[in-house]
Amino acid sequence: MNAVFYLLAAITIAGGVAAVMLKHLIHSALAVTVAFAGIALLFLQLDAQFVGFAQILVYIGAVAILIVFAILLTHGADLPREGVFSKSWLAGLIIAAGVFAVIGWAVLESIDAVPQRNAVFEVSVQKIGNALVGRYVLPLEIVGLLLTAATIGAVIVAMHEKERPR
Amino acid sequence: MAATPFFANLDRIFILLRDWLVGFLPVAVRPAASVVLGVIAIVCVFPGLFALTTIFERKGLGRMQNRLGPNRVGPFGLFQPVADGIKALIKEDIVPLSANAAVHFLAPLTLVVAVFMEFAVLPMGRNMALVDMGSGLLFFFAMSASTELSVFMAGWSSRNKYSLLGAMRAIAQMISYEVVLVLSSVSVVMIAGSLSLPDIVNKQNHYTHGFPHWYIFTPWGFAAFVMFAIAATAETNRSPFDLPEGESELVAGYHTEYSGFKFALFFLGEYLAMFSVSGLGTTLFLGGWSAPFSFLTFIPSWFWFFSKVMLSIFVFIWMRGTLPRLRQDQLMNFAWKFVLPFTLLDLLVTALWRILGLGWQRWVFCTVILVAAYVLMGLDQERRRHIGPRRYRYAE
Amino acid sequence: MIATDPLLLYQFGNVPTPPQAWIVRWLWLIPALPIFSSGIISLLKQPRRKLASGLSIGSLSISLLLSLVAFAHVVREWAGGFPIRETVGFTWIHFGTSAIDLGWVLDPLAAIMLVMVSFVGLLIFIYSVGYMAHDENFTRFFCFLSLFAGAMLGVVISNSLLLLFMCWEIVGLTSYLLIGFWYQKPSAAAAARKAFVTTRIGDVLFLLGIVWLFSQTGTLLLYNHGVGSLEGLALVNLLTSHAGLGLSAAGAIGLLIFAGAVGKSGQLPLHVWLPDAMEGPTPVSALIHAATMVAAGVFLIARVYPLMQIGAAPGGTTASLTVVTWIGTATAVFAALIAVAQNDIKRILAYSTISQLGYMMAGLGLGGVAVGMFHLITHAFFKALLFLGAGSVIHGCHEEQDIRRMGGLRVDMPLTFATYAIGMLALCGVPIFAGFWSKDGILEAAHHSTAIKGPFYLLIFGALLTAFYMTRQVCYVFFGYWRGHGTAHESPRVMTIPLVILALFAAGLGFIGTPAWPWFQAFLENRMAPLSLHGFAEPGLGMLMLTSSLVVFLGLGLGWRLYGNKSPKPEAPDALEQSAPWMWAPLRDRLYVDEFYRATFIALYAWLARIADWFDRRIWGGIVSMVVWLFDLWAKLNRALDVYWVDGSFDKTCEELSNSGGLLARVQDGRVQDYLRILAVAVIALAGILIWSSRP
Amino acid sequence: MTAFPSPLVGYLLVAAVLFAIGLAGALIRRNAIIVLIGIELMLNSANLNLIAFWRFGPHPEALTGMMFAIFSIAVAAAEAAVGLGLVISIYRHTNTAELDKINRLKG
Repeated sequence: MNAVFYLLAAITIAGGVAAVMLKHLIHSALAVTVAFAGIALLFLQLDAQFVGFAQILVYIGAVAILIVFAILLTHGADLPREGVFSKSWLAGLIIAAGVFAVIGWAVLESIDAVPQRNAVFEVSVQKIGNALVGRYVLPLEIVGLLLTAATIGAVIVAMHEKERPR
Repeated sequence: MAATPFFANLDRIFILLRDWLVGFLPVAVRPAASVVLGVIAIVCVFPGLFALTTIFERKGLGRMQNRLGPNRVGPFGLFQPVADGIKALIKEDIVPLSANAAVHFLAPLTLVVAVFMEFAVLPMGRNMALVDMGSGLLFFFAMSASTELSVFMAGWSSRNKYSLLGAMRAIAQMISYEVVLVLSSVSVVMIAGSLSLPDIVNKQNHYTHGFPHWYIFTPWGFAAFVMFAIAATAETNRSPFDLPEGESELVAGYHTEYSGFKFALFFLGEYLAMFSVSGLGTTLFLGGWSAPFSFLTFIPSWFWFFSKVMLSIFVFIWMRGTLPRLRQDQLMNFAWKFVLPFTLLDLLVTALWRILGLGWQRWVFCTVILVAAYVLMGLDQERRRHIGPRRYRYAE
Repeated sequence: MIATDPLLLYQFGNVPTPPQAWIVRWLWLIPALPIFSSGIISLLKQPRRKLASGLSIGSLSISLLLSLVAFAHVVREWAGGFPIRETVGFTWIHFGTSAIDLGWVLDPLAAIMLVMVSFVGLLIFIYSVGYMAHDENFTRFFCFLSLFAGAMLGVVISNSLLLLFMCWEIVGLTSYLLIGFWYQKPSAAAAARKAFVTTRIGDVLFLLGIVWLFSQTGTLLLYNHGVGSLEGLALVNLLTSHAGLGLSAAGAIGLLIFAGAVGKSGQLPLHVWLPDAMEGPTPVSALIHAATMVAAGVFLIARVYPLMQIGAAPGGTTASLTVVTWIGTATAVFAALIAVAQNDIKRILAYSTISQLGYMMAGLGLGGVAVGMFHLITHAFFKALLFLGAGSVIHGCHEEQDIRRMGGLRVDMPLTFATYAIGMLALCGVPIFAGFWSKDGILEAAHHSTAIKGPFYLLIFGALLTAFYMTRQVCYVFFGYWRGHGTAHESPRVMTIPLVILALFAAGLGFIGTPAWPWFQAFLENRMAPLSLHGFAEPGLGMLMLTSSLVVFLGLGLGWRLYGNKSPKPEAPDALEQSAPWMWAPLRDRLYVDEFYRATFIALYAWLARIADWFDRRIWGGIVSMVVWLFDLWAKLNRALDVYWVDGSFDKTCEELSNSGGLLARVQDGRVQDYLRILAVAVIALAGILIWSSRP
Repeated sequence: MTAFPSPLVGYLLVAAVLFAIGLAGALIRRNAIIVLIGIELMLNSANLNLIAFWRFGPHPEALTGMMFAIFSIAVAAAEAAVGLGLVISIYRHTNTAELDKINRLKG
């Protein structure tokens, strides 16, 4: 526990809150990017270099871009007249708070049981690679299949429908 | 040829300089101070190089187009960048009224910062990488992927249709070619077995009969390098892939609404991206800081690195002087129907190269497969080329 | 990849692997190239004929070149006194603690077969270009043919029974596809099915043998530097474990594997598919059903010969080898008998093939690998020659296959006649032709066998019959005058050139295995072969050769006496039928084997099927219809109840239900966020309960 | 600064907060894209948990948590692509990306 952690946690949470609360969708998207970056930095703080950079590459480099593209393609940049929050926003907020309470409760309940290992485990990219094509090769294949399916699916879903003859 | 102490010291001169400077400080802050010094060096050297390159480019382009280029400021116009810099600094900073001021302000900053980060992992000489990360290559790509968002921020916040269109084009193009950029680098990773850039250079720093083991001198490496070069050109929005700022269509693309120092930052970011991607290409395929012949190893490693980078920059400029601009659909078709499949095939060929082990067979097989694929795919592209109405499916 | 030289391994223990000749490491290319080209051809469209045939011929030519290099390599090692069996292995699948290894082997057996298969195959490929020129499915034909050649070469080089079995099954599949190539003909489709099912019977037993062998030895590699299943300790263990019926495990496994060979090589009693297989195009008959695939059975026995031979006293024999001998002998005579009374030119050759395969099996059983394999190689050449000649004849006579409707072709088709005659002489075993030396080797082995004498006399009788039926066929086809329709014409160059090449080999190939210079036998058995005329001076050999030549000439004379230059009308009864009708009828009807199968096995199956059908209809069907009736009754009762009693109250209930349903439906309102909200509430509840209940 | 008995608890609480924020975003906003953003946040907080447990857990050499995080990132990318594709497609059909107005399966 040190200052860096608190700083990063603050940035991440602030980014998340801003993403959820900001009226403007593009601002939300940019704010969520901050949250993504914060999480990536938290990963680095946890000595998970590879995952951290992968997080930046995937989330900031791809998902954030996808989100802004989607916003522009759905004309989401224009503010809606009815307001941005749904009618039942209060219930949603209460439920989210409830979930947080339950998770926090669970964490604090198990404070004595949580592991205490502090030694740093050096993980090299080679080890990750070997694990990926060794013990985890089946999940890797499945993820490959999933990504292929998702690519094709996304293209088909977002493709123009052929104009029907009238 | 054994390196004499003089040349060895020359090779390490920057490291020695740093250690000397750090030596004045208390022990506790020395590690931090040496990092700071490295950062300062990068932040100073590359913008300087940028200034040099602008004049170099303008003069060179002038030669190619049979004109003189700038020749008013200083001898042979050499102080032109200084004049330009001063002009950019003192110009009025105009922000459009309807622009989203905060985002408009942040866009060039994040761009330049992300691009500067890329230099952190490049080994610019023997033991001259600022940080030797295990996953340095991934870091590089993570940073270069972050620049896309800055481009979007610039384009969107300007509230200008040309800016937005330019940004969308740029992002579509960068995403398309980034895939190729990453995949063509992966083939190097497969052979080198490391994501660490200094490691990759060390793997190439061997000589047989005086010739280096650079990856460009293998069939897969050559193919990957060509694909990498194409993707790098597109990634940096350079001609012939400079549609995002095609001035005849879009005024100037996503930085239309920028002026003064912010514009200069974009300009700087663009050239820095060019340097960094050249540096990466040099590191991955051209042996980084290693000398081209074993009898030249006495020359300092940083000299080789920077000469190779400058050589790539010259190729960039040369292409700009030679090739006309592509159309958006051509660009996309080229990326997805030729470059990407070929890069994927090259990955397979790299795997084959690795499986076949030492021997003459792998040279024959890999070369034959790649050449055959290139010819067949080229013929296919040639056949599909037809003149007809344009279809814009990606930007509307 | 495991790549070690066994000799060095023995000397120094686990030494760093010495370099292996590149041809051994790249041996897999030989089968891989044709298979690869087959894959490419399968993607081609129908009109790309040139490309298809070019691809398959080109790939097989490269395979042939590589095979020659491999052969030269083995010969060089042999001449230099180095170990001549080199293997390359790799692990295919791990499961638990055991693994399945695959691999290939280069030894004299494989080298010879490689050269033979690729060479004969190449000639037949070239021939097919002419023969199939007008077929609309030309590309498909070459696709199958290439696949076959690749798989057959795979059988030859595999060092693992599993790999061998895979290739073996691909070979069977392509055989099926090619027999049924003209599937529009019902007879072709039926023949393909028959071939597939019949060989499957043998293959199931073969697979059992493989599994048994794996469970006994824990490896499927045949040779693996002393720990393969055919080497050293594994073999001894197999010999000492008993399998019942007085057989050792080695013998029983050997017999199971032999069952596979019986199916593939058309041995009695599974020979019935081979004559029918002649429905396929003639090049297919030549390549698959004469020269290579059917010989795969013989090759398989030669490959696992140690399994059969282990436990035999010097000069003695084992139970499994005796079985092989007797089945081979019986097949040889039996098929020769049937061949005497057939009228279809290809069918005669088919029975002749069965008969010769019987000779090979008998040779394996009596005299060892070299004797059987020598006959296999010579037979491959002259039988391919005969089949291609027959194809040329059929082509020239406008697809006529009945020998009674031919005649006098020696004038119209001189080249075909000359080559066919050479093939026929080689098959009959006329001295100095290839068949003479190889058949003589088998007879000599039979003569020397001290344990059993029966096969010798039977095989001599078979030789007589062979000469007789071949003379009969040649007389019908090439002598007399033309009895068919239209005019016959000589075939194109692309078909006759392979004939000439094959004829050269059919005439001269025997000289690599004469008693004076038994190079072939020595090569296979890894000893030196001096050239000395003393080979002929072996006691009894001269006598034996004289006897067999006499028998052959007797057969030739008999045939000429009955059929020479007669040209009977196509409808007229056969000369033999006139002189011995009681013998003719059963022979013409192929000794009723098909009828016997139809009356027994097939009838049994039909009967079982009928019983099952009856059960279905009567017993199960009856039960089902009773249940149906009961339900029907129940439904009728219910309906009455409903209409008169329940409906009123039910309507009311429905109304209530619909109202409450409407209430519930409000939960499912199509709003995603509401679902998510409910989900989250449920999570809170469940997690709360969980934590609460797990509190200490 | 030892507010927590173990650093792990700090990371877990940050993850919990992020998860709650993501859930809140998914529940209270009307725009489908924000809902997707919220879901991404939740996935990220789960990743944070995985990595934190990997870092402080007893068997880091097995790399289990890290592998889970890597796969989770890959799956999340696929999810984002398909999800946003769906949103765009729905927008084309109904001309809105507001979830309140999209409550019918019929287009």
